[in-house]
Amino acid sequence: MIEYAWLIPVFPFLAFLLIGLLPKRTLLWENGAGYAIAGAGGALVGGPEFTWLIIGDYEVTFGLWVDQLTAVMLVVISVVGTLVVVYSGGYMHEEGVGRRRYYAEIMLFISVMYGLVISDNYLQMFIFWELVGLCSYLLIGFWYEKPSAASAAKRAFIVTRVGDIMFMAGIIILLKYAGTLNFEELFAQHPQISAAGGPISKEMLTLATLMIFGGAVGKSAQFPLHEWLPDAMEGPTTVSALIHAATMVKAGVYLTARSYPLLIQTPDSLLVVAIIGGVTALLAATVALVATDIKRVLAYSTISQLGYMILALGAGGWLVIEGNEAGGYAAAMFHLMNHGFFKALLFLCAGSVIHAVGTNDMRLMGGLKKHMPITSITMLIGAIAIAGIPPLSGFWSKDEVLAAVYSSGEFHAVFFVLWAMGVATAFLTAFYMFRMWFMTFSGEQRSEYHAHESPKLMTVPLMILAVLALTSGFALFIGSGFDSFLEGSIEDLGHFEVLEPGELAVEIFTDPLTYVSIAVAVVGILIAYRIYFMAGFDRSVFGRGVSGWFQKTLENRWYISKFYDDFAYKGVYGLSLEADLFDRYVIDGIVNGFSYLGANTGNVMRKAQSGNVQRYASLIVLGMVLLIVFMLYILPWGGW
Amino acid sequence: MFEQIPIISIIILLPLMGAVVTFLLGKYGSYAKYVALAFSAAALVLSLLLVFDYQLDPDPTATGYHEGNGWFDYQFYESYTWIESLGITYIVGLDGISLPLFVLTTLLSTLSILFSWDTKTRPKAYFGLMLILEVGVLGVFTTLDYFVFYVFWEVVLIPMYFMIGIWGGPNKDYAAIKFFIYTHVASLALLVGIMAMYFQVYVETGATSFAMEDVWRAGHTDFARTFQIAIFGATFFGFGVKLPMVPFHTWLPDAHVEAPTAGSVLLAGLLLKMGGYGIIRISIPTLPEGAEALQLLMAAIALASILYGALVCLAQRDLKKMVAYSSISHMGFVLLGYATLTSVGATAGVFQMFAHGLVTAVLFMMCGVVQHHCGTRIIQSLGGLTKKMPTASAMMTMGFLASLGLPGLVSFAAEFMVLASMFSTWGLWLFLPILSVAITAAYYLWALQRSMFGPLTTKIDTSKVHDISWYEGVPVAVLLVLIAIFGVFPAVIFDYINPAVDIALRLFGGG
Amino acid sequence: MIPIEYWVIFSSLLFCIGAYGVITRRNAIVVLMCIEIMLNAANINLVAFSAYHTTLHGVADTSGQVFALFSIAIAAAEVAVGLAIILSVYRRYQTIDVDKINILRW
Amino acid sequence: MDIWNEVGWLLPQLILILFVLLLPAMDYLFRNDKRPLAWITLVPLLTLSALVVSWLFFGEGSFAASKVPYMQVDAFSGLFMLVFLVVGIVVVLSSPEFIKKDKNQGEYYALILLAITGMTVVAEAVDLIALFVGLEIAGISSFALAGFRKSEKRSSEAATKYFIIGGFSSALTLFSISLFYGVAGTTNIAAIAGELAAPSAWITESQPMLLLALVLLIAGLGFKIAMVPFHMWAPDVYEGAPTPISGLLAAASKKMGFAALFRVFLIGVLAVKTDWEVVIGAMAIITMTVGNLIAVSQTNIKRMLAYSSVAQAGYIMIALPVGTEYALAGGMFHILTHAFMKSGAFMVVAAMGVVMIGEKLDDFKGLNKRSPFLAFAMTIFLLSLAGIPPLAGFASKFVLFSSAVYTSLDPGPSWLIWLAIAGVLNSALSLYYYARVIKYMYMDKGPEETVKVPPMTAAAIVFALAMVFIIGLFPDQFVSVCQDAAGAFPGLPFGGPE
Repeated sequence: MIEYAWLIPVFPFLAFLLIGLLPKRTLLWENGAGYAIAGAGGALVGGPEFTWLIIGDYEVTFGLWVDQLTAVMLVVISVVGTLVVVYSGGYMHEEGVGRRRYYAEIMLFISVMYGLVISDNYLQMFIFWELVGLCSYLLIGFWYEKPSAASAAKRAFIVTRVGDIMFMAGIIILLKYAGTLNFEELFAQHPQISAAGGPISKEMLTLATLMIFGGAVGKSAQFPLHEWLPDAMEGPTTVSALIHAATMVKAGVYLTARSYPLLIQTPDSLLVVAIIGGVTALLAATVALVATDIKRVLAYSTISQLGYMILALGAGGWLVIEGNEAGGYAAAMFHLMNHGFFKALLFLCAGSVIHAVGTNDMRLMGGLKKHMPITSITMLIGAIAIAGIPPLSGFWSKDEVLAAVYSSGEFHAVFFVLWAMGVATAFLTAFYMFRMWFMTFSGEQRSEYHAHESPKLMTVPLMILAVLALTSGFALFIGSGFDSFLEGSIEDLGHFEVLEPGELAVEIFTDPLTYVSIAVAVVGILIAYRIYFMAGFDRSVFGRGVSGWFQKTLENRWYISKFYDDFAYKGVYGLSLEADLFDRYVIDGIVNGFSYLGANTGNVMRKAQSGNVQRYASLIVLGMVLLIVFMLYILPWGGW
Repeated sequence: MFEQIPIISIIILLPLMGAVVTFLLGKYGSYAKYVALAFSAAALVLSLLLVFDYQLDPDPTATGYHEGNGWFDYQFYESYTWIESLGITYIVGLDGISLPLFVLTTLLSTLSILFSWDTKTRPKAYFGLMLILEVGVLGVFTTLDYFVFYVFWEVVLIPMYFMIGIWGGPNKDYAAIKFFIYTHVASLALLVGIMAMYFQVYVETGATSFAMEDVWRAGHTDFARTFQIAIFGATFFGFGVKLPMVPFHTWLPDAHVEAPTAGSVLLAGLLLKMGGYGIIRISIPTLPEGAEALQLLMAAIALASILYGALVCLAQRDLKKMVAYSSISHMGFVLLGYATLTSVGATAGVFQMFAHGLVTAVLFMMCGVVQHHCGTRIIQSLGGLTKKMPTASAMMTMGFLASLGLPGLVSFAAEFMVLASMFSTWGLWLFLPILSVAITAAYYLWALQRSMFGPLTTKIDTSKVHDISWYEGVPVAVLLVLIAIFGVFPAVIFDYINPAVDIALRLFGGG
Repeated sequence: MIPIEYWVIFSSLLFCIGAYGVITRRNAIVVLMCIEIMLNAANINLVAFSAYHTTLHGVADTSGQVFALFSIAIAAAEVAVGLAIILSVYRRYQTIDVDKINILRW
Repeated sequence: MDIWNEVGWLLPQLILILFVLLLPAMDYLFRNDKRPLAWITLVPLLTLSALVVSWLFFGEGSFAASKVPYMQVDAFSGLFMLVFLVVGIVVVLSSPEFIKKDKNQGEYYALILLAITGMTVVAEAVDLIALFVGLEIAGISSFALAGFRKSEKRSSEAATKYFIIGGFSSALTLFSISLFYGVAGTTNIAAIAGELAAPSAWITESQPMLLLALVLLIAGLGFKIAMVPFHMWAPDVYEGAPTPISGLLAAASKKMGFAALFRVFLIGVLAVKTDWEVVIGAMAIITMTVGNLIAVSQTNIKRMLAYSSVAQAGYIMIALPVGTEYALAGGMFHILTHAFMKSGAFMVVAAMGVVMIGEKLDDFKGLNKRSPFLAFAMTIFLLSLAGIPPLAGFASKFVLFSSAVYTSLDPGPSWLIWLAIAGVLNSALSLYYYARVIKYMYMDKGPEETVKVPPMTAAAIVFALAMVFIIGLFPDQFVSVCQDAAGAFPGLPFGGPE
């Protein structure tokens, strides 16, 4: 069975080819696409291998690598992918002919995303890594006539490419020292790889892992390369749900998790990972507080949650090294899965709202509850899940993340700080999610629109996702538990102690930290309720004094975006203009100077040719005199 | 299959005959394109057959196979004495380095001729010159005698001069003469280098031969170090200007901006490759100590070309000029690969030439399409063209993506390998060239955003703009398919290139 | 016997006078005459060196004198052609002032 | 036939002189159509060149050895003779149409033959007396030829200038010869070398005189080859003279100067260690550079070609300081190819004159439309002059420059490489103005009406064109003949590959 895993990406790819290249516009693209994914999702690992490239002694072979980590990703991609394609049937209905391009690109994306997670070496992964970036680019720019969409697509690609080149540098470093990029061969060398006398020095390995993590920073929108994700919301909401919430942005987390055998040899890198995760989580959550665009709130929320996962991985690495525990690692992937479901749900709900209202601006919504009951309820479920209220899925995973970070504080004090930031983030998350829900669904209608519930094609996927958001947390207790399942993928790294599901439940509910996180979530919801649901709160206080300054900063996204714009336009573009001028006037100027000399010296010299024959004769005499002088004086002086 | 036939000479002669026929058409000038297409297509078909006949693991005893003994292993080897008194022999042969470029030449020539299907002004001359250009380039890639090499090398200049000068844009006079003289100066440096090598061989061994192999045998171990450095400098300058390398690149943007599309395609697709080919075929194997001494210079120039070229691209307003500067940047990768003097790097360099040939042809063709349909290539005047020309837009997007090194398309493998070899040679200097990957993405996507996406432009009359014509679409489509195929299966070509490069670099100890 | 140097100095002076005349005189006929003076300066040299040959080189040699005869003949031909040319120039320009004959320049 | 035995070695000159005497008389035979005169003129030229070719290239029927110590028949003189004869053929072929309306056509052809006679004498001269006589025969005939169009102001002016400077230069040459005679006591070039090699007290004492003689000789012969700064007459004369005559001057008369220069310097003055290599080398570089630089700014094609031949003289001069057999062969090879391409280019201009197009650069605009043949021929000649392979000019420049490279490598002096580099850079510079003419012909718009090139002129051009291609593609034979010719000079180091 497992040898047919290569078929997973092939089906969607065939769908892509069919949709993209068949001339007739048939229904095939909608239904066929859905079925293709369903079929592919059903298929499950080594398959055909072929040599892609030979770099010196290393043969880059395309192969398959499927383990528990991959399985988690496959589940998320298949489920969310299928549902999003079905949902698109309703959501993109008005696009007409453009749907063909849409479905082709979506299919291509799903195909290469599968390819990414089943790759068995870094280079193959990098190839798919770039290709998902390409699909993201194409889909963000789906409405290319909108200048903002075209611009956002470009930004997304370029910013993630900055991460990608770091990833590439990391791969190159590994290739040189380890001589292979194959996961199996690379990880089999653990832990000798960086030991004294090993192929790679500690410093180089740290650099390599940091560079690889740099790829994750770009793709998973971590600080400081996170600003492309909110901009990417210019694409269709389905795209945001699939690519920018559930799957592609998780690729960075997946990459970090995949590189665990390398990362845990370099605690310094892990520390960087954890700090970047923590900072990102908090930073993005603060911006989400003031965002008024419903999709941007979700985008910042996504960044923040990705920060959680990265934080968990970073902290989890220390747990693996010092505590022989894989809790953080499992927590991150668990959160990844849960987040995939509830965030896709939230995005699709937002899409449903936007579909009905025709705007993204929450200030123009309100009171939608009565028009769109299914959407409002499913979205509420999503919001509760992300806020971390038990027993919905978000609670379980977020709690595991925070617990892991807290317990790694034992080994490095900075993790306590990061834990505190995580808790603060949990509070903020609960607050802004409910702010969003209240602003959208409760209260009075704030502008003219004729909203109605979305068609079945859209609401059914919402309901399915809502069920998953409600229940996926319980995966923790199925069989021998999610953690022990996932630990299978890093079992080589050491022997881990795994709790039985029952013991785990007991541990969770006897730990005071659990109640801390529940408490902050509830408080967050209540504050949002006070401010955005109950009447009579004067929100203008936020605009004054210190909080006014703070709000302005947040509205400007901590000026990070502006900084990048300035850097790009004034810095790089300015430099390029200078370079262009330099090229035109200095380098080419020298060339033209020579040609000017060549073309015009003659103009001066030929004036000597006055037409007067006696002038010529005197020049002959002068020439002879010069010759004599030359022979008698200059030559001996020159040493001849 | 071709053991008994002088197949390479036939392939070189085909376009020449085509050119003669074309010029003799008289008042039937409008049929020139059919003649040109027929002859170039015939050359293409033969060259493809030749690929299948090429032995990856040659049987040394078979006829037609030239026993290399450390020089290159050539197949389809032919040799005829030309000028006996000077030791000039017409020798042709193909190995893994020249074969891809050879096929690229026949391919791009055929496609360019098809692309120029609606040329109305002086078609006889136009298609005739294209064929002569093909002859010159084919000669450069196959000849194994310095003198003949130089002859073909110079023959290439003239048709290109005419193509720019007659069918060029508004500033064609300046561009044509600049191209002609600038590259001619470089050729002359090469000529001096060739003469010096020829005589040095005579001084040392008493043999008079312009055959590359003889010069190599006499020279690669025995030439004095200072001599090697000087001559490497001369030939490197000669080849480098063609490449082109910063700061001797300024002829290129001017030539491209003014040249007709097919001319640009051949210029960037083939002529630039001649420079890269010369370095790996002549400079490095024959003058190894020179190469070693000037290794850092090569690397510095390559880095400058890569980064500076990319940076200047960002500032361009003319789509075609941008693509032209991007060629400088991408050919910098070729040079960087060579500069490492490792098997990996040089193999990647050769592959990058092949890849760039395919990709840049697409880009220039798309610039031509835009020019043809919209009447301008100024990026600021364009916008939203996807609405009017969706197919063209898709093709252009794919071309740009291929050029910015998207994995799965042909350039990526080459660039990756160049960077990898760069790292093994110079360590963390890697971060300089790798930076250009981001800049490259930036200028391409920005240009795409401003020209193809966004609202439809109002600065030009778009009422008559329609999608790509068939004769423009077919060549681009063919190239895009090849770009995708070789992007997914790059090893196919590496199998050809790598053994030959290993021979070229065998003096440099390992890959 | 007069030292050979005297002859050489004399002929050189003559030669310089001729050259000076060619460069400065405006009249084409005078220029022509000055060229003749220069040729004759050379002839004097030839004859003188021939006459002093025994003194200078130990053997007699008359080829210098023969040469002088040749050059006199050549000078005559030159004068003939020269006068014809000056005549035709005079027809076209109505002057033989060499300063004024300068259509062809630059 | 005792008499015949005595004068057999003078056969070429005798034949030419015979026709020189016949032609003016013939003028009266052909009252209306004077073209047969050209055919008659071609008789000796073709016969003699056939003889020379069979002698030089196929080793059949060598010429009788000279009976006098003044002249010597060898491969060197044979090759130069061939050059003069061939240029004569080209010039004569394109003349009848050009001078159709002129009077005194018999004299015209007679003078051409006489000039060629003088040149052949120079080619064979091994004695300064013969050399001078030859120079003057050729010189005086060409003064007259330059002024052949008496009705034209420019022609008369050209003749005047040519005559004044020519006379002045021959005075310089003669004075120089007289000094050589005085110092060395002989006029035989080889004997002079012998004397100077083993200087007597007198020679040691008269070094200043020798220096003066040398400088005067450089100036006198420099005038013939249009070496800077003795070149000033050339553009004026080439422009003013009838175009075929400009061709004769540029392609043949200048080569005569080189024949003299090679003989005198490589045989005679080799022993005078006044370091003249450096001087000639510097002058070669100056000559080519100045010629090319001024050529760039010309607007008249004949002037442009004149400056271009100044520059070509600079290239050929490279052979002198290098001073090896191989260099000399290169120099002569370039002389040979230059004869074809430069005379060819002038004949194209002549043809344009015949069909009333004019000789300004602007007149070339759109020439391709008017006469594709002329445009193509001109393009090939110009590209060949610029040294673009596979044309003749490339082959000869290659041999020439490579001799400098070779000698600089072994045995030196190494500065010689700068001659090659200067030559190479100048070739690039020259491409600028050649390419501009090509641009005018093919890329610019001009008058549209087509013109018909007269058949004889066309034949001349086709002949030159064919030779440019043949020499370019199969230089083997020509190089070896040039090497044979250079081999006629005793005592030169070989300096090149066997």
